[in-house]
Amino acid sequence: MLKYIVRRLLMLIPVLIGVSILTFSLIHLIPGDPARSMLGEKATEDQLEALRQELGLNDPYILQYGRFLSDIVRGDLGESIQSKESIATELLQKLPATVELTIFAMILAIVIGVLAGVIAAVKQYSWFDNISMTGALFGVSMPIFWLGLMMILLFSVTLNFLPPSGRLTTGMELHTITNFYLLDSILTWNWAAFKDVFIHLLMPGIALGTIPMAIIARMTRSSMLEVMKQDYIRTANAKGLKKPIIIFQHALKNASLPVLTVIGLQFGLLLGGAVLTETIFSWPGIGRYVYLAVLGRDYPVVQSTILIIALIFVLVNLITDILYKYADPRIKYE
Amino acid sequence: MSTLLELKNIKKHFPLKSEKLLSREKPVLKAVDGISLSVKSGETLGLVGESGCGKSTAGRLALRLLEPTAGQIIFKGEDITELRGEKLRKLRKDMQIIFQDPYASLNPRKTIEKTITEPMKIFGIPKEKRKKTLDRLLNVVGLSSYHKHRYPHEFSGGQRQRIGIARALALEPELVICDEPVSALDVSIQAQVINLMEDLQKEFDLTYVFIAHDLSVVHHISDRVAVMYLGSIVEVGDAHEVYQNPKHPYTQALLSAVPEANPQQEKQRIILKGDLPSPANPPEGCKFHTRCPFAEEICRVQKPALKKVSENGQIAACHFVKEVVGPEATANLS
Amino acid sequence: MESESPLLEVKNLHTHFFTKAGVVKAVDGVNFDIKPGETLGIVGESGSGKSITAMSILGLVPSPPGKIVDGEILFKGENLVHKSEKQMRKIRGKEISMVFQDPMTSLNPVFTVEKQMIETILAHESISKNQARNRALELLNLVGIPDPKNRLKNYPHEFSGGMRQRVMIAMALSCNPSVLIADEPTTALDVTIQAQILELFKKMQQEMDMAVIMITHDLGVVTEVCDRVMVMYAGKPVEYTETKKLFDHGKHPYTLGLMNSIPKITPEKIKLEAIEGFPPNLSDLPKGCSFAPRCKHAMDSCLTIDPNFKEVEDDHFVRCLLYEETEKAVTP
Amino acid sequence: MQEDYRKDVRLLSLQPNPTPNPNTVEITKPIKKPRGLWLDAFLRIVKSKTSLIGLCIILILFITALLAPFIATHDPTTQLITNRYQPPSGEHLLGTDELGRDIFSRIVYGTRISIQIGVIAVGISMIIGVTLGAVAGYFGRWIDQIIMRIIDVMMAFPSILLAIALVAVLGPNLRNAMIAVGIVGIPQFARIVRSAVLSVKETEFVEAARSIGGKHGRILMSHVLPNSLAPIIVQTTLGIGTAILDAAGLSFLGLGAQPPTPEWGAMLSDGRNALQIAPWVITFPGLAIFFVVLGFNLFGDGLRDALDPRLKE
Amino acid sequence: EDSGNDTTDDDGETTDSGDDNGVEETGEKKTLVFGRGADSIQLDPSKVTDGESIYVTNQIYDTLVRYEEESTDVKPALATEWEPSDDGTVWTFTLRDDVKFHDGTDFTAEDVVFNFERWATSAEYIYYGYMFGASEDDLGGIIEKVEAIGDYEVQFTLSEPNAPFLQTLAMPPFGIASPTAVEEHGEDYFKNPVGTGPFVFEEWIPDDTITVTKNEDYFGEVAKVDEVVFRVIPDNGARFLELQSGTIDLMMGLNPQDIQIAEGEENLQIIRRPSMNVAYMAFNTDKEGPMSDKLVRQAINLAIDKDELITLYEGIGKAAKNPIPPSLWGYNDDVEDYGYDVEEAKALLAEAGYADGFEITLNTFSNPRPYMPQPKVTAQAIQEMLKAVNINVEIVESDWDTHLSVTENGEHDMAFLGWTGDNGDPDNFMYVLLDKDNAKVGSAGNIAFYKSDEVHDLLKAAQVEMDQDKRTELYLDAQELIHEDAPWFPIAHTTPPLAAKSGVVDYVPHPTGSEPFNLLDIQE
Ligand SMILES: Nc1ncnc2c1ncn2[C@@H]1O[C@H](COP(=O)(O)OP(=O)(O)OP(=O)(O)O)[C@@H](O)[C@H]1O
Ligand SMILES: Nc1ncnc2c1ncn2[C@@H]1O[C@H](COP(=O)(O)OP(=O)(O)OP(=O)(O)O)[C@@H](O)[C@H]1O
Ligand SMILES: [Mg+2]
Ligand SMILES: [Mg+2]
Repeated sequence: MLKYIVRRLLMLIPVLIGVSILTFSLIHLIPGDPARSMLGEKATEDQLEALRQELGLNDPYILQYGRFLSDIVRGDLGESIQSKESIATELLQKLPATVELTIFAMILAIVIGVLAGVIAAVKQYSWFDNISMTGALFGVSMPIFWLGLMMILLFSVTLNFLPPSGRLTTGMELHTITNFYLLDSILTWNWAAFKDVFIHLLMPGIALGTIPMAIIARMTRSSMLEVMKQDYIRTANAKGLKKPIIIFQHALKNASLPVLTVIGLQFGLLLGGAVLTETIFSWPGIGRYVYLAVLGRDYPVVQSTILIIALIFVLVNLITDILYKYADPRIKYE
Repeated sequence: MSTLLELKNIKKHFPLKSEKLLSREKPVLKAVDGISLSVKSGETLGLVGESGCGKSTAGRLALRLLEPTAGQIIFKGEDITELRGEKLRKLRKDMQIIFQDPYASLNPRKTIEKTITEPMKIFGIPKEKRKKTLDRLLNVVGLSSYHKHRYPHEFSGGQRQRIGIARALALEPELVICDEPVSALDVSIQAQVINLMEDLQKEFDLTYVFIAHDLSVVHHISDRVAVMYLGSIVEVGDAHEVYQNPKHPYTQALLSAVPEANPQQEKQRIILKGDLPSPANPPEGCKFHTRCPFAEEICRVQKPALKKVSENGQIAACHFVKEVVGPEATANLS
Repeated sequence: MESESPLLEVKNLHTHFFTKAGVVKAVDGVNFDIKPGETLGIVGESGSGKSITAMSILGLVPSPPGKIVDGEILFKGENLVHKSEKQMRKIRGKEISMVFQDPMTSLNPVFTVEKQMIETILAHESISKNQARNRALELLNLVGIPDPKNRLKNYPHEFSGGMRQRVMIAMALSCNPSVLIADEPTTALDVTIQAQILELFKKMQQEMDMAVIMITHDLGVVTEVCDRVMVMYAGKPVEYTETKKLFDHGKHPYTLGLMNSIPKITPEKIKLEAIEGFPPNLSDLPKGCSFAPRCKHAMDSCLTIDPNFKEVEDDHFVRCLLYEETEKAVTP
Repeated sequence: MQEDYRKDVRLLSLQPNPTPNPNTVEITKPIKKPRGLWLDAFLRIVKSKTSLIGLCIILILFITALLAPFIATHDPTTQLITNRYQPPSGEHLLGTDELGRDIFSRIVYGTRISIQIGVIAVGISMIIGVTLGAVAGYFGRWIDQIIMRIIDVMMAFPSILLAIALVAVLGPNLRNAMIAVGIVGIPQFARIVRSAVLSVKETEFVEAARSIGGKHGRILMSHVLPNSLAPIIVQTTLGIGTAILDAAGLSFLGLGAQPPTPEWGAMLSDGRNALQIAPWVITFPGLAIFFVVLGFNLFGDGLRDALDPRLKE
Repeated sequence: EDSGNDTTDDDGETTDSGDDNGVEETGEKKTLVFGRGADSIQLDPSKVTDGESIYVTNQIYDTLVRYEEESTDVKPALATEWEPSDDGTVWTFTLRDDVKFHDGTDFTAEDVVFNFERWATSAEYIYYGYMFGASEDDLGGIIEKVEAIGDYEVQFTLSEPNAPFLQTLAMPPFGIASPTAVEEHGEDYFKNPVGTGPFVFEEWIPDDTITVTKNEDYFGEVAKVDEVVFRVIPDNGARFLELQSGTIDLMMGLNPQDIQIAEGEENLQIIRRPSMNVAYMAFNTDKEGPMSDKLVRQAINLAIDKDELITLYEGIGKAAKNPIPPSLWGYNDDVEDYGYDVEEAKALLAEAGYADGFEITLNTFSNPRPYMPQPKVTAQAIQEMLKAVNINVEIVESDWDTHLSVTENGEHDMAFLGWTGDNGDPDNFMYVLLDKDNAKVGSAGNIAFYKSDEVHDLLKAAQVEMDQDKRTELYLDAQELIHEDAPWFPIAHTTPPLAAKSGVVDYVPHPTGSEPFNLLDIQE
């Protein structure tokens, strides 16, 4: 098992190198100048040149890339051109915001999605099946940025009972430890903040969770249907086991295998793909951070952050695979 | 009778996924582990053995559909082991294969006509001739020519098997490898196909290598029989002789295990203990020793060679069978 | 033995599938009974309704589309057809248990053998987990699995096909059922392993006074283990008698055709006599006798009259016009 | 003993039926008319209510695009600044936008853009993805390794950021947004096709094709790919929906269609400022996106079922 | 206290966390939450140019002189008096002697020297270089030396007279930092700012909030609120929603569409910042083709209905005819705008040989700027209007950085851009935006690449002239010439709106874009 993990980790290296090359080439191909971007329209050519020199932007690309790579290898994510802040520090702030939102969204998606999928499969062709699967189709067809706006329109503008943006009401005292606000509020036993954070998570969480929820529900249903046809379910029935045991133990455990993969994939996708949601709900997360960095030609930020996102993505998938192993004893990892 | 096909000490080792991180020694699955066989023009050679013992692999090797790991294949006196590209394709004209699964062996997206005429098209036979041959083939395998525009899914298993046979015969091959052509069929249909194949053999002067695990079918159709166990041949000989007077303990056990549809006949059964060992990790010495009721120390350490065990050229590989020295001693081995 | 009343009695069973393509008459008038300690073989081609007959007994016919439309299944005098799902669950695995064809897929791959065996026992008997485990151990021993203590902890994929089938059998036996239905238990296995399993069946039968229904398409298997045989064709029984009688004096043309089409290991080679044509489509059966279109002896009346299942000799039932005196008189 | 029952047979065969050529097999029940596989699938789709709805939405989309000038009540780009932010009314069915343009007419013309996006973007993903996937799956070994590592890299790169970066590189306009969305969709296709090819490659009919001397190209094109078509078609249909969504997302960020193109995502983005005073400006384009994507999803879903080989009798 | 908030929150706090971290006390505390669109980049004002950074540093730092509350006239701040030499090259400032930095150290003349010398060491100090003409070889620019001639007296020696010098010193970038803190924090000084201003830096959570608290010892007017929180809410609409729901008190960057809503709501008010900016569409006069033809440029000026265009500003913009805003001295009100005359425009085009019109691109940017709240919409309106004279406009919208780089490199035909004045001097508009010195491809402020020698001479003369009346004359003339050559289509001068709760009083926004918050107050 350990060997398997080590081997998989080694296999990540070429992928991450590929990602870094792709990022590096793309960001350098984008027209625009980080120096200008940082100094603004008022800087003189001399100042720009000096800054470019200082940032090493005039060096050959190979050299710049090599420098980036060697820094990364040494664990140095670099410094933002724009803010001069160490990227690692900034990520410690923003990553938790995105991860918290993603986890929240995924929990919503998994709980509702799996439950709906199982019930729909067990009661195939029932009204619940029809409604939930139609709902799931609606979910995957929904432009989430639009859904977000509509929710804001309804819940914030019209009804005024959910905050339209941010993670926490200004003025709400919260001592941050991990920057996962929900966790922090629990750790500091701050119930008011917990409630506030939770309320702030609701709308973006739903917006972000809609698509995975729909996908998980559909996947669970079809996987359950498939499994329910299997011989071993027939065996379980022939043994006279009770129905809930058959459904929630025998069937669901097998059916969860493909769902698990989907969950892993979606989780990874959400982490890097929350740009739109974060934009609409003014969520100070990593998606928006890179997006702004792309617009601001903040090369180091884009390079390092995308690499980190990619790393998380592949790690999440690795973890999914390992979980798979626990769920499915047939798969052997040597 | 001249020798049409000869396999000399042929081996096929499939690589397995490496267990160790960086080990030199790649684990392999020894599907076929050094078999030698000769097939004479016009005869039917039966190849029997338990599931996974390497029958199909041997058949595919003979056709060069798989690359042998070691050994030599001689067809019509020519060494075809190293043939490649165009030459190999030319060879296909003379040797064909019929598959076990009548469902998987026909392209579901092609009409019967296309499936049967494809080989002729590949070998540049003019359209007119193709048409004529098609009609004739359909007739001999017992299908009507109005069937030709239909798709495989419109046929039953037995009919599909006939289509597969027609395709194999389209190029008028000399050798046909039949890989369990009747195993998937119901008994009543099985007889139809066996009869058809016997008729065709006469009509087209075919040589068959008939692979099956059903001993009675093999007995029925074969002139000679070869018995395989775990990638090796344990006994070869005239069909009657082998069935009447099996020399190798495995052949004996195999024959005794066949439940016969005849309540009168009380048989002395040899029940083998245990299961077929894995070809990835075959036993040392005689591969059969783990299940052999007569195994002794020598069987565990020394691999028995095939030797002539009767006057009529029956050969077997067992330490405890007496060798008969005669004029034909090496005829089947060389 | 003769006087014993039947343990399980199937009367005029009709199980149909209501599909979009039409009604599939998978089981269409099956009659048989079985006494304790007796082994009944059911043989027939693929799709002739053998499995559905078994599933009907256990109330496991997938519904919809399947439905038992007529007939009775009397088990110890009670009609199972009218039992509720809940009541049936008490019977399944406890009174009547089943072994399926494919040992590779019939065990749940994600649970250990231990869990699967124990849960069966616990589902029907109120004993402790430990007792259940001990019972499981005993059973594995009984079916001849070496080192059962350690094997209990294994997952199904760590067993070979033959071993899995043994586990399946052990599981089926775990509550001492009075009827064991084995649906082609050896079809997926190699001959040498099949021999082992058949041996095991014989042993079980001797040790437990259990009625066994052995479904197979291999007449050889029937010969080995069955006391009585029912031959099915297109959802209907065509012949039903003692095994020995069937082999000695088979009567139905289909039975005979079946016997003739199997190659025998005999010194002289006899050309096989194949039954021409193909089994009919169950949702669109031909009029008259279902076998008539393939029958060498079919008469004109066969194409219009569906024969009855009649006892033509003592304890020998056949469904064929050739044996119906009245019909013979009608046909010129 | 065997002799015995054979005797029986002879006895019975006193009155044999005249059988025609014993070798000729008739199909027991003649099939009404030999239907092609595709016709079969089509009939199945039409039978399913949901996929029929999907098909209808798609048809409506195409008809609207085709007849846009006749359906639209106004010119989609004509402005009347003094008439901006008019709520829906008889004159302007869905109201007017920030420049006083008729939203209904813009949505109607927007169908053309959506079709363009769907077809071109998915075309790009499909052609490249199918080629990569098929080559990787069929030839295997190092070719597979290389292609799949590239695909891995693309997968690991957060897709929306990849699209954003690509548009930033190429310059923000509709064409480039379509290219970016197309490129982002490649891995999906490649993986689906690869796994389909891998399983088809192992089938006996492919082996049969090899055994009759078929060349790689021929086997790939006439045996392997046609049998991997079902997932490709399904992915294409579903992909169109996704592509429309993705492109709308890019336009929403200002990286897609350029004004005054009536692209729905761009309309949404432009209408955002008026969320409070004129909610209809964002409501309707959003609904339009939603319905069209829903249409493709419904249809794709139906296709998936219809083309599922396991469902075939 | 800020009551009237979300009531549920208040309940929650009082019941659940009454005992810890003193919510009751914060209830007493007056906090102003200021909503804005982006975070500050650095809190060292000398290194940044973005308004978001300046907004905060303006609270923390003081400059030698400050602008008057509503104009760019200067008043004493850290310096109480100043005296230029007759030739305008030597300036002597007398400093306050009662000022302490937030870190407790005393403020002296040496500290001023320290700051100026620091700024003259590197090109990073953007505004310094830009305002004082630093170059790569001479980082000091026109400031030759800065000396402390007493504990509280400092003297500047310039290499040439500089008319706007004093006004320039009032710019927030020249806030005086504590040398002790600068040395202590080194690289990290930008996140640990220490000045003398009315507020003390407290905390910075990137992309979220920056908190500053009242400086009780401020030498000027001590702040009325205890604390100001600058909160980032990127989306304009969302920010306004937050204001509506009461979680912020004051915001900038309002969607024009939301103005009427705010005006309709009782507890909200709109506050307009006096205008000191210009939005324009520049014609790339350098490019071959129609744009190089004056007649075409004039025709375009005639073909656009500016009044209608201005309605898109939803009441926050006034039509522009000159490069400088009317609030600035030197504004030439005698220039008569081209007016809207399609026929005349067509005639001019015909004269120029473009009777059949032509195709052209218009580069614009995606994010709203203070001088142009709806660039995309404005572009579309112009596109539609120019259709009438057969000019087919293709709009190219890019993000801000790309837009800057495209326009600097002269890749555009026509492009939107704008300018916000830094120091209230016309030079800061005219020279930067329209002098041929600044028409260098690659770093152009003059993106029309307008190269008029006459204008150049006038602007250069105005730079070294110290007499404001004479300078006014020069600028008036230059505006005439520019109007005639029409390198731009001037669009608007805006009064960027802010929205606040009605309780926010005495808030006077400054034309330069930021102001200290020590005067404003929150009432119930
Ligand atoms: N392509 C392959 N890669 C790896 N292993 C293979 C491959 N093909 C066959 N094997 C293995 O080689 C062994 C022999 O397989 P083969 O198919 O020749 O057996 P067989 O005798 O034909 O069995 P069956 O009766 O089940 O068809 C098996 O253990 C099988 O798993
Ligand atoms: N769910 C179902 N829907 C429709 N028809 C069905 C269904 N299940 C079974 N059938 C049909 O019922 C008939 C009898 O099936 P059954 O499984 O009993 O055959 P069998 O005799 O066991 O065959 P085999 O030897 O292949 O196992 C078949 O023709 C089959 O097509
Ligand atoms: Mg095989
Ligand atoms: Mg069955």
